[in-house]
Amino acid sequence: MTPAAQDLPASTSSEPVARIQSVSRLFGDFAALRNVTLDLEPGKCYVLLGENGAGKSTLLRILAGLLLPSHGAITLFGNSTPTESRARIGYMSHAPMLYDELTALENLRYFRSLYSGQPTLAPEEALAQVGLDPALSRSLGQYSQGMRQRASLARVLLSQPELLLLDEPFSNMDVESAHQMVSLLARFRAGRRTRDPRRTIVLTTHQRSLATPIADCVLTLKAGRLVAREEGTLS
Amino acid sequence: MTPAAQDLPASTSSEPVARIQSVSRLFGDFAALRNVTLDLEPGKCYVLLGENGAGKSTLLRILAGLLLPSHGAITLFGNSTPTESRARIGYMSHAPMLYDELTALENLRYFRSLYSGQPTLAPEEALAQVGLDPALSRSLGQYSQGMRQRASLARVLLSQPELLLLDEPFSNMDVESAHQMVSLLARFRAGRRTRDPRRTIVLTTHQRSLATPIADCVLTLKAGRLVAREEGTLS
Amino acid sequence: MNATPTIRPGWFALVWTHLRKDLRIEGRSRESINSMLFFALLVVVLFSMAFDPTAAASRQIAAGVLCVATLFASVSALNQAWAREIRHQVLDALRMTPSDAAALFFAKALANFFFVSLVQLVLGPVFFIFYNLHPLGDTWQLALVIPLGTWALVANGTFFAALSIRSRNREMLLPLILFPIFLPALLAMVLGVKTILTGDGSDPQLLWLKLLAGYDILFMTASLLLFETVLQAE
Amino acid sequence: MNATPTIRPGWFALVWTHLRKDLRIEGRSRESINSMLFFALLVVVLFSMAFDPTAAASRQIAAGVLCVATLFASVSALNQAWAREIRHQVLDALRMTPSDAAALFFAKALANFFFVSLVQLVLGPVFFIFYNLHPLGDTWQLALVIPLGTWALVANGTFFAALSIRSRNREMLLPLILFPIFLPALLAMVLGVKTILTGDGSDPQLLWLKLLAGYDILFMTASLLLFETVLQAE
Amino acid sequence: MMKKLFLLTGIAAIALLMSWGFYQAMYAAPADAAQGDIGRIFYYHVPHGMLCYLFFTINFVASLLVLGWQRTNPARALAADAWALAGAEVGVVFCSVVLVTGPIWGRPVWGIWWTWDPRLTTTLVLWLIYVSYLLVRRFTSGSQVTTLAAVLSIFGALDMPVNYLANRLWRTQHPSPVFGGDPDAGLKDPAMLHAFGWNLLAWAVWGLAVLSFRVYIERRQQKIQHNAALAALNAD
Ligand code: HEM
Ligand SMILES: Nc1ncnc2c1ncn2[C@@H]1O[C@H](COP(=O)(O)OP(=O)(O)OP(=O)(O)O)[C@@H](O)[C@H]1O
Ligand SMILES: Nc1ncnc2c1ncn2[C@@H]1O[C@H](COP(=O)(O)OP(=O)(O)OP(=O)(O)O)[C@@H](O)[C@H]1O
Ligand SMILES: [Mg+2]
Ligand SMILES: [Mg+2]
Repeated sequence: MTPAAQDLPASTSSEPVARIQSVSRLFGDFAALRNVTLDLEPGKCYVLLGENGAGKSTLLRILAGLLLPSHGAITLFGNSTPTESRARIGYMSHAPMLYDELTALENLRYFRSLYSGQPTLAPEEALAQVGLDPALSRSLGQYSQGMRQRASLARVLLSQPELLLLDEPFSNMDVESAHQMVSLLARFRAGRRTRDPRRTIVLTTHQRSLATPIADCVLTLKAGRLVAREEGTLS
Repeated sequence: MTPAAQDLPASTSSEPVARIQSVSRLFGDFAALRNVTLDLEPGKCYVLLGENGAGKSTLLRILAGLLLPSHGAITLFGNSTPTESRARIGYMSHAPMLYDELTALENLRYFRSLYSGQPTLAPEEALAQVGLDPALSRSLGQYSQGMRQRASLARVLLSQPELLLLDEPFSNMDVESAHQMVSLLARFRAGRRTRDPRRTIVLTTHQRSLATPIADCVLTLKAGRLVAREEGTLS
Repeated sequence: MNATPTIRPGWFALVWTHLRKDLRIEGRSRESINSMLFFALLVVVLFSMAFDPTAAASRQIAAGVLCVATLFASVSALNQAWAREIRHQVLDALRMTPSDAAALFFAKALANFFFVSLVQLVLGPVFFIFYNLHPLGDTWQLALVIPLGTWALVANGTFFAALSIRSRNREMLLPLILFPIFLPALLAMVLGVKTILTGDGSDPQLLWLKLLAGYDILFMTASLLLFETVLQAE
Repeated sequence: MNATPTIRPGWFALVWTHLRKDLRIEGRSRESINSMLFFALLVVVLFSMAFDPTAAASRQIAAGVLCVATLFASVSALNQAWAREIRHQVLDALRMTPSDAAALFFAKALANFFFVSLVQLVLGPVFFIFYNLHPLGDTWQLALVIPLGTWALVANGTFFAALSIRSRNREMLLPLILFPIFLPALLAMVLGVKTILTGDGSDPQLLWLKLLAGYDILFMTASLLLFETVLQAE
Repeated sequence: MMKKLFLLTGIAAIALLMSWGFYQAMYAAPADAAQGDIGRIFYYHVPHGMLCYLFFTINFVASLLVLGWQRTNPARALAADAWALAGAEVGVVFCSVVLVTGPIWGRPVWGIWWTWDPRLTTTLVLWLIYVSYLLVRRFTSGSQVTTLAAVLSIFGALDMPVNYLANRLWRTQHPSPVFGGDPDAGLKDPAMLHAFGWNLLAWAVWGLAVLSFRVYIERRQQKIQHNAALAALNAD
């Protein structure tokens, strides 16, 4: 249904990857996001900061098209129906989003076959990138918290998404691994060229220092509102 | 069944709170902990570091008496059957360990009544300590990740445990809150005196810098083995 | 096996603490009670559709339908009995408190008994209408047989639900353990109700009733004694 | 409603991908098939115990018991159908792939049909023994009526299981939605089986069979068309 | 070598005993006056019925030991657990034989395969309980399975006395007890008694042999796991 990624004209950097226009999201009568307006420019890495309950995860889920805004509009890749663009988005949440009963490799093979007609990484390659042994015969249910997180990241990398949404990707990782992840993300963003305009990243974290090496722009949410925006240095 | 905490003679600092003697824990034929020997001295704060899958959570669960060692012995408060000492231990895991359907206050009231015959904090007091509003009428299921973690900490503080086990207490907290937590823990350990020998803390974290202010001893696990032990400065 | 439950004065206060918590949670959403009601209703409709009882035969199978409907309606509720405790490891927190495990079990069983009985009270009249029943025996005995049978179901169900929650696919495991053990009580219940509905006087000594009472006492004792072991099984 | 499932050549490959994954997971533990088998056995025992069919009446109610037993045995399995996908938000990951939702649904329904049919094959003989049956009608028709009825059950069940998983107590919700919708098919199935078992020749034109087939086609089409919408419902 | 010889002799002895039992049942004993040759199924049905109590009792006692030793002596609890598992497995096999031979016998004698009388019902319940016991053991992983299975076994054992007493307390379609029932019951024909005794002995020896073998395998499995665990502990 969605045209394969390579057939698309590379988006020129003037046109935003995602355009969020005064988006609000209510749960019952509680407002998790209030009137957020934001354009995501291609090729940049955004870091979302904010206290617990500020609405970071909610914003990511809205970007992923898994949650609809209560008010406002969202345009992804110039397309206003979020379902159409999903194949070009990779979303990693708190949960691993993989089958407990299969090994990491089996999980990835399965997911790859759902991305037919689109260039993907080889599952072994994706696992190697995140530092998991593809030959590991234990099923995912027996992995530790951090190993699961890596497997989950591998799943996201598999489809080589143009927009990568990561919800606290470092939260359960040891410092060493977290640094590896950051440089992996940096490499991912670079793509084959020095800076691929088709690799945009949005990530949330509480460990600001970890993300600085790749952050182009730091956004701060507070009680559902976007209260600050600092352009970082280009790495 | 367990005698109330105040009836016990305050443990003299020579006698360890917990004595772990060459403890191993297997899951199937995978060794999550190997031959760990460790004495926890009263009134100290231990920080457990280690890569993902190193066995930190496993060690905490064994200390909490929720998991039995496959080999080796564990003595808590001079008692070798872990179930007997549980009331004197507070354990906080990745999961909130509270009912989603009740508010934080209702949850805490319920748990308090299960610690009858033992001095406890007032639920409102415990919530105030962790920075949650006791009057919040939303039920726990609607809290954000970090708010849940605070509520969970409040539950643990409620029973004023002599041994406090915290599994990644800061992992989903924003930096500001994490610092608040650390000073809260410092105050908790101090008790009414400058340093209460009946307040021992063990916590795991990947953010070493956060824990340094209160750490007396940093332990490093690697692939299930205790590979390093640095005595920190006394705060 | 140091699991002798100590039934001290505080024990019932503890039971009440647990029970109040369960009732409050249920009262807040009224989810399981509502769905149980509707489910039981569906089962009755389903059965009367599948069996199309002619007036004469209906009296014969009505007892069975009533009991089986209760059983199925309860199983789905019993499966949820400990779900809340499992969801975020609340059970681990409970295990760490110094309070008596048997009280926790007893409170849970009471809460479930309360819910199932409520469903039966609402469903009873519907049932009688659907099956064109007017009992010929001593109706008051129904007020003994049904609660006794329900207690057998609920107490065992609560116990085995706690036993099966540790396993991977627990929703499926509960009926697999519960049904075989509950079968004798079910049979006694069905036959007891049947005797009353048909009024054939085949059971002047209330044998089925006594059997049910004996079953209840026996299994309840075993459950109270063993619950601590089940809860603390690593 | 842009959800017209595009049945291209790749579509069946996709179905096979999903199906293989489900069979692999199941084959690894063989848990749900084993427990379903045992559960179905228990249900047959339970019903024949609760209804104690005398030889003459048994033929009348046997059809009902068979169908209802299948129904209950399946519901517990159907409830688990999407449990794996829900557990760690795998479903969200699936929603984000560009692959066709209808294929996912069809594969799940096929897997469930396979499991339920296996159970029926094993259980059939036991059932005949307990009820002392030897069918008087055209037995071969059973090989049509039962699979058609089962497919109605399984396809609807898979669809509504996907609908109900979002709710909090989903285990209870499924039967509440499924039963009312399945009732017509159940009735057709019961009457079809009954005609065959009693051999009363009351249905020379295989009316029940045709009804079942019609029901299957109608609901299957609706499910395939609407599944995308259900899956993508926020 | 000696061990092998011993084993072979044992197997030969059991085989011999069982063929002798078969000869006794099929040729030596007279056919039943009322039932004819189908009555010979008695020599299989009844010993299996009696022996399944034996194995379930073994399971029960072993389970009690598991619960008793669990905290104080885990190694011994593990050994008891092997006996409990083997007892349940062999018991289920014997009980299955009863449940298969019963209907085969009932069909010609009663005209029906099955009826819901107390003896038949409780036997089926007994079988179901122990099958569910085995299922629980398969579905639950980790060290908790030992405890949970032991608890379940205690509930299962509660059904055994009911099953035994079923045709003593109630009037049943199933024949009333031959042994330990009315004083005038019992096998009158000494040839029949003979055949019954030999078969009971043969099946008992056979069952116990299978049980021991099963325990041996389970213990070995445990030992292999233990060694694998030690290896895992000491690896790198
Ligand atoms: C149809 C299923 C049947 C089942 C489940 C069944 C079950 C049992 C069991 C469990 C026992 C052992 C009782 C004990 O040692 O106390 C037993 C014994 C016996 N069975 Fe059956 N039986 C069945 C059918 C039959 C039939 C059809 C006959 C013959 C007409 C029969 C004749 C006997 C006799 C004579 C004994 C020995 C009685 C005693 O010592 O209690 N059984 N049966
Ligand atoms: N399904 C829901 N129902 C009701 N309220 C919700 C729901 N999901 C989120 N919320 C509320 O929305 C607010 C924002 O939640 P969100 O998960 O986006 O926070 P967050 O910034 O990711 O916080 P954290 O850092 O703790 O993960 C919270 O107050 C939370 O209680
Ligand atoms: N129930 C279980 N079954 C099988 N293996 C397990 C189980 N629990 C833990 N493990 C394994 O034990 C090892 C240690 O796990 P543990 O959760 O203690 O790690 P951790 O140090 O807390 O890691 P993290 O920082 O990722 O939380 C991991 O390799 C994990 O796969
Ligand atoms: Mg979040
Ligand atoms: Mg951990």
